[in-house]
This record gives sequence, C-alpha cells and structure tokens, in this order.
Amino acid sequence: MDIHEYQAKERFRAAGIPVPPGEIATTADEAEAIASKYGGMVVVKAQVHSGGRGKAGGVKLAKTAAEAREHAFNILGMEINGLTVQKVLVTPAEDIATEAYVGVLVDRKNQAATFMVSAAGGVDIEEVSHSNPDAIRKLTVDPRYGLLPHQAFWLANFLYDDPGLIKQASKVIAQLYDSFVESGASMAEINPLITTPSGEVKAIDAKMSIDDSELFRRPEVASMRDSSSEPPSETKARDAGLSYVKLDGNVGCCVNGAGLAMATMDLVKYYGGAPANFLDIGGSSNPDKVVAALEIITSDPNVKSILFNIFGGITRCDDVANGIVEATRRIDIKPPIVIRLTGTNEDLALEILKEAGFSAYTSMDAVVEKAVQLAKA
Amino acid sequence: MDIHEYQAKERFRAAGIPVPPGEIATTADEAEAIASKYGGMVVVKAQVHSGGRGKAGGVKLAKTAAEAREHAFNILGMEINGLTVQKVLVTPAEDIATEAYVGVLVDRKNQAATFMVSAAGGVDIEEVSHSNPDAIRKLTVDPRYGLLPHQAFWLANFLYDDPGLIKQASKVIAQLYDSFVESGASMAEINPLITTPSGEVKAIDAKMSIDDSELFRRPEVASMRDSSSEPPSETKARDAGLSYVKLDGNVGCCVNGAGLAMATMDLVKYYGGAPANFLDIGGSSNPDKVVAALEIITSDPNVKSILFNIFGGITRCDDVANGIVEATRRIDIKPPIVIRLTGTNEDLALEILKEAGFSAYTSMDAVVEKAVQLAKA
Amino acid sequence: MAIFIDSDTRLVVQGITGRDGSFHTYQMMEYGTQVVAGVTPGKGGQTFEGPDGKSAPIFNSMDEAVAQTGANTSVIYVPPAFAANAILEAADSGVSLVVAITEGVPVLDMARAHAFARDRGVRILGPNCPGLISPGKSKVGILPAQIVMEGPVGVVSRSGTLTYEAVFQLTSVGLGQTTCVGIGGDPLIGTNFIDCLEAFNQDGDTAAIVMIGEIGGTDEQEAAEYVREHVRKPVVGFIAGRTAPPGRRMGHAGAIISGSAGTAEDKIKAFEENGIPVAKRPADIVGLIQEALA
Amino acid sequence: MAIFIDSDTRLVVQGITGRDGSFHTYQMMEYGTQVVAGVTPGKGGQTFEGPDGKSAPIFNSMDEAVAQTGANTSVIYVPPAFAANAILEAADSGVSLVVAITEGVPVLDMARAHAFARDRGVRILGPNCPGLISPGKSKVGILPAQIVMEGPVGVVSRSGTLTYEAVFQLTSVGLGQTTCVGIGGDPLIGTNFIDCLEAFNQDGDTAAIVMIGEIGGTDEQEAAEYVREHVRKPVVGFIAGRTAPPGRRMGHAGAIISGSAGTAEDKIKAFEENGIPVAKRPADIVGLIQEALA
Repeated sequence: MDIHEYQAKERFRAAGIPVPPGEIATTADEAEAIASKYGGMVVVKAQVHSGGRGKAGGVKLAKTAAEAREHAFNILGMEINGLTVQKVLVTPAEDIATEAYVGVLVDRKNQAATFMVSAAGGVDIEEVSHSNPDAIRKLTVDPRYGLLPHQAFWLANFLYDDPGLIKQASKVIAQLYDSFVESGASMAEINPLITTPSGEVKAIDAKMSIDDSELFRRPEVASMRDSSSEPPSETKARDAGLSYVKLDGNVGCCVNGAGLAMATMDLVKYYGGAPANFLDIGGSSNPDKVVAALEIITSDPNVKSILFNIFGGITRCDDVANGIVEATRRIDIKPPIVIRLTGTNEDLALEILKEAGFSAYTSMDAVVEKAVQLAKA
Repeated sequence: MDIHEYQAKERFRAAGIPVPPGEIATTADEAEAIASKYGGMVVVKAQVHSGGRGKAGGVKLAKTAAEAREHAFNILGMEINGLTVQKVLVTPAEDIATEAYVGVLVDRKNQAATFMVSAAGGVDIEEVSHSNPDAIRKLTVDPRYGLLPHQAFWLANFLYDDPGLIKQASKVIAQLYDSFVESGASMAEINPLITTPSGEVKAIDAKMSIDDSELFRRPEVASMRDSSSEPPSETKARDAGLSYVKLDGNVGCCVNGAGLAMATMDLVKYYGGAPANFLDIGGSSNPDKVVAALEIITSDPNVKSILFNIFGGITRCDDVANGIVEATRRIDIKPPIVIRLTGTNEDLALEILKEAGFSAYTSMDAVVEKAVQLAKA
Repeated sequence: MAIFIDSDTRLVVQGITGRDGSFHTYQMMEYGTQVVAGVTPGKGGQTFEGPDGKSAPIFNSMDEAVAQTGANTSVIYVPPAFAANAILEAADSGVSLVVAITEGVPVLDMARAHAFARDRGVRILGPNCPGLISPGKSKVGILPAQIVMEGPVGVVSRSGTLTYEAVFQLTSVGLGQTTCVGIGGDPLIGTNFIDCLEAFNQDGDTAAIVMIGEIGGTDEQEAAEYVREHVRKPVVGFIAGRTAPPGRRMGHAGAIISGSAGTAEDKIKAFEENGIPVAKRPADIVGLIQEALA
Repeated sequence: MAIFIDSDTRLVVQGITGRDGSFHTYQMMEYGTQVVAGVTPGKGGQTFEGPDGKSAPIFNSMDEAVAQTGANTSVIYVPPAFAANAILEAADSGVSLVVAITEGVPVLDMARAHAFARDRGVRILGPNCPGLISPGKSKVGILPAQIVMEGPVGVVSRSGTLTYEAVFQLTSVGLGQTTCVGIGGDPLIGTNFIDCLEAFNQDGDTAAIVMIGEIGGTDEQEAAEYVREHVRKPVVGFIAGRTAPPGRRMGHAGAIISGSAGTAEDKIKAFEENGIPVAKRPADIVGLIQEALA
C-alpha cells in the first residue's frame, strides 16, 4: 500500500526526522489560507500515488498566498498518470544548499532491508544505480542486529564532508530505519534530503510503501489508506478479498492464482486481444467471491467478453460454477461468458454449467481464443 | 544494584505480569490501614536486600488488620542479615495451588541472558541446580533474536501440563524477559510463580538486580536506589566514585585495583589480621578521592590501623601521596597509617610522604604485616 | 531420486487442526506422504485421523514432535500473524526443511526468520508457496496429486496454478516429473531458483528442467546465468506477466515491476541469452521439453 | 613469539583524542607499538602527535582507518555509553583483535557485541581490562611498560594492578614474559582464560604460565580442567578474594560470590585438583614458577 507524501512525512516526523511543516488542502481557498499562515514562499504539491508529479505540473512554487491559491486551483482535479489529484500539500519553501538521496527498501537478494544513499538527490535512484553505480552507497541491514550506529555513520559519511552534517544525517538515517520498521514498510525514501545554507539537514520530500501483510497489526498505518485515489472497482475487490488490477483492454479475465492470471492475460494478447483486468480469485472458492468478481468485471464498460480460467486444486470447480450461475441470477451480465474449468470436481462443475446453459472449454488456449474472438465481435 | 521486592513488582506490573496488589508501610499504623483496605488475609513482608527473609521472621501472614499491625510492628526495625528493615509490603494473601520458579540472569559462559525454570518453586534455585539438575530447564537467549515465542512456550511447558496454564506462563516468561531487558537487569526472578485453585498464574514474589552500568541511561530505574538500607559509608563511597564494602575486621585497606584490593585483604588475613573493608580507589588518582577514602575508612570505629597499597600504573603515586597528606590536614585520623607505593612517580611520592612524616614500605607483604601488627597493638 | 523430499521424508504438520492444515494433511496422507506428527499448541495428546486408518499424533510444540517422531521436515499452515514464529520454531526443532504455505507473512518478519534459518543451516521453502511433490514418493504442501506422474522432468516455479497447468500438460503427454517445486510468490523466499537448479542438476533422475518465472525482482536473470555456468541439463522457461503494467502488484506480493527492473521482457531476454528456450504459451512448454529430451 | 600481539600488530586507537586515549596512545608509541591510526568521529583529518616525532592520522571511522592504514588491531578508550557501539564498529572494520579498555559497559550491550564479534570471527579482549603487552614487541592498553621484560612466562589475569604486582615480582628476579594479558573483570568478557591458555600452549617461546583469578563465576574452574586436559606446560595459579564476603560485588562487576558459586576456595580447589599449584601470597608466585622451570 502506498501512502501519500504528507502521510509519510507524518511518520517521519514521529520518528524525529526534521521535516518542514505542511498542511493539506482540498480546495484552493484552503490552500490560500495555509499559505497566508506560513507567509513567504510556499510549495503546492499534488498528493497522488505516482512518481513524476513535478514533470506533470503537480508541484509548484508560490511567492504569495494568492499564487498558492491559483496553483492549488490548477492542481486539484488534475490527472497524473491516470490518477485524479484530490489533495495538495502546502508547505513552506526551503532554501536549498545541497540535495541528497536516502532510501531503504526490502531487498530480495540479501533477504533484508537495504539502504541506498547518493549525494545526488532529487534523482531517479534506480536510473543512477544503472548509469552511475559509484554514485550510490548501499548497505544491507542485518535483521539480527538492526541498523548499527557506525553503519548509519558510514552512509552519512558518503553524503557529506562536514562533521556536523554527517552527524545530522546519521541521525536521520537511523530514524528513517526506525520509521521504516515501525511502519511495516517495504520502502521508505527521502528524496531529496536537503542541506540548508545555514547547515541544517531536512527531509523535504517523503515516500513510503507499506507491506500489505503488516496492515493487520498496524491499524494506525492501515487507516492511512486513501481509497479516493484508486478506481472504486479496486476498493471493492480488496474488500471482497480479491486481487484485481484494472487494465485498458476489453477481455475480462477471472482466474485462480496470480501466475495463471498473468499467463491468461498474456495469452489474450497472444491471440490478438487485450485483457481488461488482472483478477485472481485466490485459493478459496467461495461462490460469493465469484459473484463479487463478476460484479467488478462487469462494472468496467470496456469489457466485451468475460473468460474464466480455473485450475482446480484447492479451488473446487463446482464452487466456481455455482458462483457463476448465482451471479447471472443476481446481476444482469451483458458480455458473453466463456469458461474453462479443470481439476478438482471438474465433472460436477460441468454438470452445473450445462444445466445453466453455459458451455465449457477444456483448454486454456481454447477459452482464451474464444473470448478474444467474442470481444472483437 | 538490588531493588526491593515491591519495586521489582512495579517493574513486573508495568510489563504486564500478573502481580497481586500491594502497598508499602513504614509504620504499623500504615500497615493496619492497608490491611483494612484489602480486607481478608494479608501478608506482611520485610523489604530488605537479603534472602532468607522468611526464616528470619520477616514474612508473616495476618488474618486481620490488627494482626497485620502487630506483625508490621515486629518486623519494622528488625535486623535481617545485618540490614535494618525500614519498610514492609502489605499484600493480599493468595490461595496457592502450585508454586514454580522462573528466573533469568546474565550467564557468563553463554555470554547472554539465561532462563532457569523449575516446577518446584519457593526454593533456592542454585541449590536445586546442584542437587537435582533435572528439576530445572535452562534456556540461553540469543541476543540477536531475543526470547522467541516457542522458547517461552518450551520453558512454560516444563512447568505445567494444562494448556491454559502453559499459555499464561509463556506470556509471563516473555514479559519477564522484556522487564529484564527494559530494566537493564542482571537478574530477575519470580519465586514463586504460583497457580491459584481457579487456574490463574501469578507472581507473588519478585527479585531483581540491576546492572550498575545501565543506571546512567535509566534514570527511572536508578531512582529506585534505597540508600537507607545500606551503611552510610557505602553511600558516601559510591558518591565519591569509590568501590567500598564494609567488613568486620580492624585493618583499614586502601588499594588501587579490585584484584589487588582483594589480594591485600587476603594477605591481611594471611598475617593473622582481619580486613575492615574492601576499598578500590580506582585507576584515577585524584587526591580528593584519597581524602574521601580516608574519611570513609576512619568513620568505621573498628579500624585500628590503615594501610595503603598502591601499584602505580595509570594511578600516579604522587597524587595518592598528596591525597594522604591533604587528608591528614583536613581530618583528624586516629589510627596509624602505613603506606606502600610503587610504580609511576614513586620517587616523587616518597619525597612528599617523607616531608609529611610518613614512612613508606616497598613490598606489599611488609606493609600488610606492619598494619596487622599495629592493629593488634 | 528426487530433490528435497522423497520416501524418507518424515513430515510434521504445523497447524494440523486448522481448516487448511487438516484438509491438506488428509490429502498428503492419501498420497502416501509419511505424516508422522502434527503440532497445535494446546492440542497435544490428541490424534489426527486420516484416510485408510492412517493417523498422526498431535503435539504442543515442534520440539516434542521431532523428539518423539524423528520428523525431518515440517509444513506450515498457520495463519499469517503466527507463521513467522512457527517458522522460527520449526527451524529450531531439528528438521532440515521447512515448507511455509501461509500467504501474507509480514516481509520484515521473514527477513528475521530467514536469518535464523541460515544460522542453523535449515532450508525454508516459501512462504506463500504451494509446496512440492516428488511423484510416487512424497507430497508436502497443496499441489494437486492427480496431475503429476513419475518421470524425468524437474519443475520449479514461482507460481501455483500456473505450475499445475504446466505439469498437467507434461503429464498428459506422458512426461513425468522427478519433483515439482513451487518456490513462492513473496519478495523474500527461502529457496530460490538457483537452489532448485543446483539440486536438479545433481539429481540423477532429472533429465530436463522447466523453470517458470514471473515479473518482479531479478531472480530469473540470476538463475539464467547460473544455468549457463553450472547446469549440464536442458532447461526450458516460461515467464508470466508480459502484459502486466509497471508499478502494480499482480496478486503475489513479489510480482511487481519496480522502475525498469523485473519486467517479463528482461527475464525472457536473460533466459534466451543464456541458452534457455522460452515458451510463448504454457502449452508450448511440452514441445520445448520434448525437443530437449529428443 | 608471543600471543595475540607482536611486532606485526598495527594498532588503531578508538577515542584517541580523549583524556585516557591520548595519554595511553602516547605511552604505547613510546613503548614502540605501531600505532597507525586513531579514530574520533568528527576529528578526521587531524593528526595525533606522539613522542620522538611519531604521529598517527585521525579518521572519522574505523572503516576509513583500516582501509587507509591496514590496521589489524584496535583498542577502545571511548566512554561507557558509546563503547559497545565502538566495539561493533571495530568488529565490522576488518581488524582481527579488539581490545576494550572501557569500564562500565552495560552487560546486555556486551552480550550483543560478543555475538556480533563471534559472527565475524573477531577476537574481543575485555571490556574493563588493562589490555596486554608482549614485552619488546607491542603494548596495547594500559599496562605499565616499565615492569615487564622479555622472557619465557605467559601471564593471564582477570585483574589489573594485581597482575602488575605479579609481573613486577617476576621481572625483579629476572623472569621475563612472552605476553601478559589482562582479560578483564566484567561478567561477559570476549577472551577468557581458556583462550589464553590455548594460545600460550601453542606459543613456542612460552615455557610456563601464570594464571591469576578472582572470585565470581566459574571460569577458573573450567580453565583448570582445560589445563589438565590440554596444556603441556607448567601452570601456576593465584586466586584473589579468599576473604571476600558472599553476595557483595568487589570492585569488578564480575567479582561477586553468588550463592555457593564463585568462591575462592572452590577455585583454589579446582586448581589444585587439576595439578596447578596455587600461590598463597602474590609473592609466592615467583617461587612456584622457578620450581616449575627448574
């Protein structure tokens, strides 16, 4: 789960990281009022779960409160990478002497949290790691010991020469790690970490992703979820316990298992179609889930055909068949449905489907080919 | 630093361990009032830093508040192992079904905290560990991981058969470890951990020693020090940065270094005398420390002679000599002082002492023999 | 022969009395897996009744289960909140392989658990994996037994049902398997492609290997290099997620394209550059294996 | 020869700019120890000026100090609040021996630091120890150089000044030392009697060993058994604290008789039962060594 910049900044502040003040506005009036309160220059920043906000015009400097109002007016409602800006953060502009990058994320290879720091801030760190790896210092945190003081120092020492700045940055790095762990994060980033002309180290941007598996035990973090910034269908899918990602195509896909779901999408494309979504109904085969899945898929007006690809293992095919029949009773489904079911209780499922007037396919290729064909019709 | 039972119970309660209520009384009236408030049977328990309180008559059951008053009256002011009881804990008596022992201490061999548990509670665990080691289950906590849930379960499983009791005890053991670590303890003990007839697990006695090196960063623990229960000379020594332990003999000893100080005491005995104290003036040779040391030694009326045994390394002999001269100016020292100084700045020191009328010895044996002889005179 | 599990596998099921645990224990017993014990704290002393009169004693702790039954492998079906602790307990109990089926274990818990297992030389498979099956010998986890058969192909995959699809197609043309391993879809897994490739490479009965990857991370890329450098048997590959958009998590916690890393294109390229033919469709895997074994 | 340090020892001093650190760095340089670097965070770039024109560059971190000077040993004079972190930093820097002089390091901090050093195969001496000296070769710590001389006796002790006393008496009769090691008076120390006995036993130049113990713990008892089983050189002993009362801490954090464990009587008995003659007075150590070498 991604959280907004202003939320990540709250987490960072709670860990002691020096973060400039800031308040959230949902209207231009509010933005103006906040800017007036701070006086001086402010920055108006779109709060959306997307990179590239600056390039998209979602981050603007304002010399006056009136100008802040104007920027907020323009930014609110703006679309950035398909996401509508609902909130802006208004924060005093800082004098910047230098910009650095400090981030920590879960690293697969080392099976642990890994820091990356670079004296070149405000950059795409991943790009730097390819183009100029020497510009980055990396450190894997041994989960048995946590981040040790000399390791934080070692990272900070890569960023600055001045002992005072190194000391401040060491502290920020240690606090970032604490915040990362306390938040159950999979990624936490300060980009840029600035120094001011007077020698202060401050985090002026903040980014954090939370490990979804942590949310059950961190209600204060879970409450930061902003469903307003995602398609309602994805909110509904999450509530129903489904993994769903909306895509641009017209072939609705309903599959059990993430790998098979992706492979099915790929096969749609292979046969010349375009998948309308990723949807994994998971291992359990509760008919209610199937109903919810069909409701979500059909809420997408682009969908022209719907395919089921179910490989029964834990999932019982008859449960899925019942779900499909149930859904067609409860909701009015316009696009044609084609079904491939195999595995556990396959025969029973085919019986149920036959009775309800559905014909079923035996191979994945056949069902996908048919669905693509129907979508084009 | 040892803390009292009632203080250890406060620490345990803060960690969530079920501990019956209790209040401290310093007078018989207070004890009666507390007992009245609880109603029913109470236990009146002497709060001193000593084992064997029960045997010494320092722990009494009272059926009525009047009886509690009587017990408190008898216990307050009582001497237990040379320590005067200044406070009693009044606590409701518990119905006891079983008694177990649960303790954790720093284990030299494994270089880590180690638990010991035994289903035989209320016992001297050290004795049990020799007489019946199979009655004890031990577990060393890996400092890299802390106490893991299955380890707490493994310990609790040794104490009880009932799943409910095992679950409660697992929790208590985990909480005891937390309290141990959070308190900077070197030892924490629940003896006995009882079960009640209704199936509750409770800690009805509590013992904790704090690592003195932790106190600087744990003011809330440091404030638990009860100087009223130790000889004033030891309080004074601690304030002056000296290690001092009062003993029963009459030869005052002032030495630099703990090992040499013990060896000096041993040598006093070897030559037929008895040391009045252990005193290590430490590595630094501040003359003020020497003055404080002499004030402390001479405050013991048993002392008949005083010996200095200084092996100068970091300690500068001239500093010690100046301290001795300074002390004889400031305070009226009755017992004769004999001095052995060797090592760093020895010659300078001998000069200073000679000028002040002291004669100095060159060997440890000579100075000890002389001091013993003087004490017998 | 086979890898990781075989007829000597003596299994203890952690969370045996739960809904999933009991269902799959029954299935594993039915397949012939030696399920020698179950563990559910507080239910020690009870007995799990399986098919055909088979049963397994239930213990309160792994410690007791291993001591009293000589179990050498554990499988974990406990809920996410307790799964990492169950893994630690298993790794501390004396078993040499811990198969963690549970999905949704916090990643930082797993970082600690993996370190703990490494310290003790214990292999973890998963978490969030379907387990593994050595046809005719032993099945540990949730893979459906009816789709496998004994034979010369080793299968390793990050996915569950996609693996079933591939295995089903192999079996349907008579290409049996030595072992099918699902390594799991989480970011931090205990056993990766390379571990399995190494084991298959050393396994005398494995003649060819199917490696099924997906978007996210660079495990497949590293595995591909490993294949070129060390594996002396044909390997064929498949990558799911060619149509997955960047930055979106596709069901599996680990299936996400972050920045430029972890795309299907990149992985396919790495496979091909290192001599691993890549199937365009799951159905093409069979043909590639047949070619390899021809 | 000698143990742990010799003329190849390249020392970095952590806390070199502090009161104790600077004083003893000067002393060590004077003795001839190769002090190649100092570390004080924030003072990197400065230079420590020693005697006879000797000097050492100061770095901000151990990492830099080791990388730029090839140091293989560190000695720690930093205050107790920071000492454990300094030990962790040293153990992580590439040196193989860390000598921790600081007294008053929290014991649970040390439990963690010892584990960290064990993980990395780094030897810690101390904390709360006087360090060690290999006469004529190198001195690391605070032992007074004027009392030692080169010779055949290895000395290992939990104490500081009591060691000086014993070494002084050895030297005064012409019995020189290979190495004198103060292992420290804390409950959790990195190098114990057995580690030193093992090293002395293997050291070609050491002909006899003096082992000086004190009350508290059972290290001496275990060392005595080790001597009987493994040490092929004469060992003589001394134990301080025959008159120490139980339950009271005698200066050193580790010098306390808890219950029946750790008494001087028990240790003396263990020495004697394992063939280690015990001196009644420090002055008797010399005679016992002379007998052993006769």
